[in-house]
Amino acid sequence: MEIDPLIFRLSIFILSIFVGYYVVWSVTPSLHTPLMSVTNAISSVIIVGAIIAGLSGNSENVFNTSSIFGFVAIALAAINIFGGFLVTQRMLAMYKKKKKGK
Amino acid sequence: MEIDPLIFRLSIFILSIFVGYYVVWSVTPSLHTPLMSVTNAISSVIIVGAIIAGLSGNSENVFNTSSIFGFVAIALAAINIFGGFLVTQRMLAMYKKKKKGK
Amino acid sequence: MISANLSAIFYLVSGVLFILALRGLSSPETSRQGNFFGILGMIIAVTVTFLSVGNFSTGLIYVLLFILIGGSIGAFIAYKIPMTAMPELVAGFHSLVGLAAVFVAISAFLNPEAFNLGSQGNIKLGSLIEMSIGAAVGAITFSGSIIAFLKLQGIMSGSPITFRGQHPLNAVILISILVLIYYLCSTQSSNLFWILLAVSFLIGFLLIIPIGGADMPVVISMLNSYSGWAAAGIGFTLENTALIITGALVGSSGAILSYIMCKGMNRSFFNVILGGFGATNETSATKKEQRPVKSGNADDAAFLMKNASSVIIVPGYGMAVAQAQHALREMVDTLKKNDIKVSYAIHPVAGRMPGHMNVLLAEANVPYDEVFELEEINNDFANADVAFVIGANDVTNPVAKTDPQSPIYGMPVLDVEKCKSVLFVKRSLSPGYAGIDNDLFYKENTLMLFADAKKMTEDITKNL
Amino acid sequence: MISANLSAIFYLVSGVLFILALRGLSSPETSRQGNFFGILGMIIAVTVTFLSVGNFSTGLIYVLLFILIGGSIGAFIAYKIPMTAMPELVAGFHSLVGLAAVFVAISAFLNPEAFNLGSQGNIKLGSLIEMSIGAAVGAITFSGSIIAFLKLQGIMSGSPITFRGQHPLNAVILISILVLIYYLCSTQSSNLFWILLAVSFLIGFLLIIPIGGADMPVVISMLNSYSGWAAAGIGFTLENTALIITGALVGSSGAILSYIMCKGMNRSFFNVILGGFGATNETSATKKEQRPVKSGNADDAAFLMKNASSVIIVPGYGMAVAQAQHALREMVDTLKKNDIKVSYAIHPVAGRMPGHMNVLLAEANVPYDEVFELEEINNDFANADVAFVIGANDVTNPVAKTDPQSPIYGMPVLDVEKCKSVLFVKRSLSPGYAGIDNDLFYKENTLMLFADAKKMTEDITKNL
Ligand SMILES: NC(=O)c1ccc[n+]([C@@H]2O[C@H](COP(=O)([O-])OP(=O)(O)OC[C@H]3O[C@@H](n4cnc5c(N)ncnc54)[C@H](OP(=O)(O)O)[C@@H]3O)[C@@H](O)[C@H]2O)c1
Ligand SMILES: NC(=O)c1ccc[n+]([C@@H]2O[C@H](COP(=O)([O-])OP(=O)(O)OC[C@H]3O[C@@H](n4cnc5c(N)ncnc54)[C@H](OP(=O)(O)O)[C@@H]3O)[C@@H](O)[C@H]2O)c1
Repeated sequence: MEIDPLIFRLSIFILSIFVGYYVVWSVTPSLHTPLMSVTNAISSVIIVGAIIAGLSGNSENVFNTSSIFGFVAIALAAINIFGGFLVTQRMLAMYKKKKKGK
Repeated sequence: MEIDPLIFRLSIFILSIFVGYYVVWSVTPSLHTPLMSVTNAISSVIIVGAIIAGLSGNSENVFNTSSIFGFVAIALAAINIFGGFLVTQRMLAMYKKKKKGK
Repeated sequence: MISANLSAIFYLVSGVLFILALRGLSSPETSRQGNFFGILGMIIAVTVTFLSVGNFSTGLIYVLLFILIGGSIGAFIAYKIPMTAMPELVAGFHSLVGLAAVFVAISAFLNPEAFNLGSQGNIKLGSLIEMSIGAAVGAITFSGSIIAFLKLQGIMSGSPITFRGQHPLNAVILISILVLIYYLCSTQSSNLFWILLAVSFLIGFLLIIPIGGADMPVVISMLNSYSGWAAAGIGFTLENTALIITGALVGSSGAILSYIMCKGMNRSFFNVILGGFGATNETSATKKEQRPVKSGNADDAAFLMKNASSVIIVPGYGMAVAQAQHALREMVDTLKKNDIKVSYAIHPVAGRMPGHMNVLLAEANVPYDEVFELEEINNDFANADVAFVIGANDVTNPVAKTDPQSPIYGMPVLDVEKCKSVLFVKRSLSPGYAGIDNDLFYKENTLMLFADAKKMTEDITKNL
Repeated sequence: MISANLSAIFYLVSGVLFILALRGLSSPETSRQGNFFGILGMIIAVTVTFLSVGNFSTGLIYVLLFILIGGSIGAFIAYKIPMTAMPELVAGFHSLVGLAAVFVAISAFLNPEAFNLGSQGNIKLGSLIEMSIGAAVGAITFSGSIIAFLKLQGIMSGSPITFRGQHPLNAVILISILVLIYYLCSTQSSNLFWILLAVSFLIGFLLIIPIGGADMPVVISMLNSYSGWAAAGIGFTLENTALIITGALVGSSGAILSYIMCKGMNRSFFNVILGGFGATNETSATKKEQRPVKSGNADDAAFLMKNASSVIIVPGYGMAVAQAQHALREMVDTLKKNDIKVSYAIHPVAGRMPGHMNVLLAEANVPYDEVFELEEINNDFANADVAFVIGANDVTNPVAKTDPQSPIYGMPVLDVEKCKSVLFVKRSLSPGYAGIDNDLFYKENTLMLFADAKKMTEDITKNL
C-alpha cells in the first residue's frame, strides 16, 4: 500500500506549475527584465547536484572524472547565482517612487 | 534515506495553499456567491473517507458502529455534493452577456 | 482493486480538476466549464475510492443507496431554493460538511483498521492528532454553521447574545480542547474522544451566538475556511491527495472572502469575531434629530428619470429583501426603450454576502456587462443624471469619507451624491446594517421614495 | 549529516522562498524583499546539501573554492555590465545554467553511487530517463544560448542563416535524439551518452541560427523555459524538491514571457521559432517611395515643447542603442520646471526584451509612477500636445491598425498620431525591427528630428 515517491514528486511538480503560472502572470510588466535575471539565478539551484558530485570523491582522491565535472558545474552555477542575484539587486535598486519632497 | 511521505503531503498542502490563494483572488467579484457554493461542493470530497468507512463491514455484517457513521456521512456529503454543484450550475446559467441582437 | 499508486494518481487528477473548477470562476464565460471540471473531479474521486477499497460486498449497495438519498435531497434543495436564500443555504451546507467530517473521524476512530491507521486503542500517533484536530474543527464548523443558519433564516433572533464573562469562558473552553487533544493522544481513551466532540460542538455554538445576524456572512466564510482545514486534516489522516489539495483550496477561499468582506466594511476580522456589533450602535441610531426630507412618489421618480440621459442603479440589501430584481429589470428595460443609458453599480459589500447583488441581477437576466464594480463606475456618478438607490444605504453613506468617528470611516463608498439627483427607495428613514444615519437623505438633490422596493419599482414602470 | 527527512523539509522551504522571490516582483516596492528571499532560499539549499552529504573531506575546500571563483566572476560581471547589455547578459547566463545541468548529468552518469541512483552501467531506469532528458535539454539550452548571445553581442551577424532542407534536417536530428535516449536507456552504454550530448549541442546550434538577431528575446525566454524544465528533470533524478519547484517556476516564467512577447508582436510562436524573419522583409523596406517629410532641428523641437502643456515620451529601441535615457531624464526635468506635464508611455514590446525600457528609465532615476503601460495611457494621447518619440518606430506604426496585409497587423500600438504634434527622434527614415515603413513620418503633424537620440535630446535641453 506504499505510494511511490515519484507520484508525490509529480504532484509537487504539477502544483508548482500552477503556482508558477499565477505568480509570473502577477509580475508587473515593468519588472519583466528583473524577472528574467532572477529566474536565471534561482534555476542555478542545480548547484545542489554539482555539490553532491563535487563531494563524491574521498579524502585521498578528491578528483575523479565525476567530481571534476561537479567542480566545473559548481563554478558555472556560482557565476549565475552571484551574477543573477546581484544584477537583479542592482536593477531593483533603481526602481524608485517619485520623491515626496518634489 | 527514504523520505517520510508526510513531508511530501506537507509540500503538496503548502503548494496547494499558494494555488488556492492565487486562484481565489483571480475569481471575479461578481462570482463570489457561486464561489462559496462550489467550494462547499468540492469540500465534500470528504465523502471518500465516508465511503471507506461505509465499506469497512464484511458481507455478513454490513452494519457496525463504524460503518453506520460512514453511511450517515455519505448521505450528508452527498446532499452537499449534489446540492452544491447543482445550485452553482443554476446560478452560473443565469450569468449572460448582453444579447447581440438587441 | 487498483494499486495505491494508480489511485494516488487519480486523486491528484481530481485535485487538479478542483483547481480548474475554481479557476473557471475568473470569468462568467469559463465558469460553467469550471463547474463541469469540479463535477468530473468528484466523480473520479468517488470512483477511485470504490475501486481502491475493492470490497464489493453488500456494503456497496448501501453506499450507493445513501448517495442516492443524499443526492436527491441535495438536488431537490438546489432546484427549489430561491436565489435570495443563498446565504442561508451556504450556511446550511457548511454545517453538513462539518458534520460529515466529524462522522468520518468517528468511523476512523472506531475502526482504524479499515483506514490503515493501526488498531483500536492503538492508533498511529500522527493519525490520531490529525484525526482529533479534524474532528474538533468539524464539530465547531457544524454547530457554528447551524447557529448562522438559524440567525439568517430568522428562526433565531439576529441580535447578538452576550453575557458577562463570555470571552474568558470561550478562552477556557478553547484551551480545554487543546488539553483534551493532548490527553486523547497519549491515552487513546474513547471517552476523551466523545468529550472532545461534545466540547467542540459547544464552543462552536458559544463562539457564534454573540455575533450579530448581519455579521453572519463573515462568519459563514470563516466557517467555510474552517471546513477546508478540517478536510485537509482528514486528508492527512487518510493520506489522500485530493482531500489535501481541496482542503487547502477551500481553506484559502474562505479566508480570502472573509478578508474581502472585512476590508469592504473597513472592520477588522477580530472586531467581527468578538461580536456584539449591531447591539452597541442602536443607541446612536435612536438619537437622530428630526431633519426635513423631501419625499416623493412613483410619479415624481418617473418624471425625473424620463428626463435623464443616464441613470445609475445602486442596488442593496433592501432589493434582496423585497425580491425586487425582476421588477427592477423591467423598469430598466422601459428606460432603455426611451434611449436612456442605464448601468448598475455594485459595491463590494452590498447585500449580505459577497456577490449577492450580482447573483440576483443575473437571476433577473441583467446582462453582466451592464453591471460594474465600485472602482469601474465611481467616477461616472459625476456625469450621470439620476442615481436610483434601491434598498441600499450604508454603501452610499458619505460619512465614511468625512467623519473619522464613524464606525464605517474609511470604507469605500459609492459617490451617488455627485449625481444631479438621487432617488432613495426604502421603507423608512431607519438606518441600514451599520446602524448609522445617512446624511444623504436630507440633501437638496435627494428624493426619498418611501415604499417597499418591489412595489415602488413596479409603480414607477407604470408611470414611465 | 542530517536526515533525509530534515533536508527534504529544508528543500521545501527553499522552494517556497523562491516562490516568494518571484511573488515579490508583483510590485517595485516588494521586489527587493523578494530578491532577498531568493538569496535566502539559495543559501538554505546549498547549506542543506553540504549537511546532507556530510562528507567534509578535502573535497569541501575545493567546493568552496569553486564557489568563490564562480561567485567572484559573477559578482564582477553583475557590477560591470551596463544596463543596455541586459539581453546579452541574460543569454550568456542561460548558457551557463544549461552547461551546468549537462555537467551534473555527466557526473551522475559517471558516478551514480554518489547520487543513490544505482551503480555504473546499472542505473535505475527512471533516473536514467530523467537524466538523459535533463542532459539533452541542458545541452540545447547551452548551445542555443551561446548563439543568441553572439547574435545579440554583434559578434555574429544578426541576419538569419538559412539553407535548403534546414527544417527537415532539424526534424531528423530531433527524432534521432529520441532514438538515442531510447537506446541509451536500454543499453546503458556510455558511448551513446556522449553521442547524445554531442547531437544535442548540435541541434541547439542549428535551431537558433535561422532565427534573426532581433527575434533573440523570444528565443532567450524560450531557452529560459527550457532551462527550467531541464532543472526539473535533474530535480526528479536527484529527488530534490527545491529543484523540482524551481524548475517548474522557471519553466512557466520563460513560457509566459515568450507568449507575452509573441502576442505583443502579434506573431505566432512557431513563426518566430521556424525563423527567417527579418530576411524576407528587406525587399519591402527597399521599395519605399520618396515622399516628402518635414524635418526639424533641436530648436524647433524645443519651441514646440516649451509651448505645450503636456508631453508624452515614447521611448523605443533607439533610446537603448544611443544610451539616451539619462539625457532624456534631464530634458524632462527641464520641461517639468516649466510646468509642463510629462509622462512616459511604454509599449509591451518596446525595445528588445520585456521590460527593457522600464529598466533603462529606472536607471536614469525616472520615478516609476510617471511611467505608464500602453492600456493605461493610450487614451491620453488625444489630449496631449506633443508626443516625443525617441528611438521607437514599430510600436507607433498605425499600419498595425489599418492594413491587414502588414506583418504587424493586429499588434496593439501607441496612438501617438492623435497628439497635436509628433516628434520623431531617429537617425534616418529607415524602418525598425519589423522592416516596414512607417506612414507617420509623412504626416502633417509630424516633425522628424534626424540625429542620434542622445545628441538630439541634449541639444533640445540646451534650447529649452
Ligand atoms: N455583502 C456582504 O458580503 C456583507 C457582509 C457582511 C455585512 N455587510 C454589510 O451590509 C451592508 C450592505 O449595505 P447595503 O447598502 O446593501 O444595505 P444596508 O445598508 O443594510 O441598507 C439596506 C436598506 O434597505 C432597506 N430595505 C430593507 N427592506 C426593504 C424593502 N423591502 N424595500 C425597500 N427597502 C428595504 C432598509 O431601509 P428601510 O428599513 O428603511 O426600508 C435598509 O436601510 C453594509 O453595511 C455591509 O458592511 C455586507
Ligand atoms: N521588447 C521585446 O520584448 C521585443 C522582443 C522581440 C522583438 N521586439 C520587437 O522590437 C520592436 C520594438 O519596437 P521599437 O519601436 O522599440 O523599435 P524599432 O521599431 O525596432 O525601431 C527602433 C528605431 O530606433 C532608431 N534608432 C536606432 N538607433 C538609434 C540611435 N542611436 N538614435 C536614434 N534612433 C535610433 C532606428 O531608426 P534609425 O535607424 O533611423 O535611427 C529604428 O527605427 C518591435 O517591432 C517588437 O516587435 C521586441
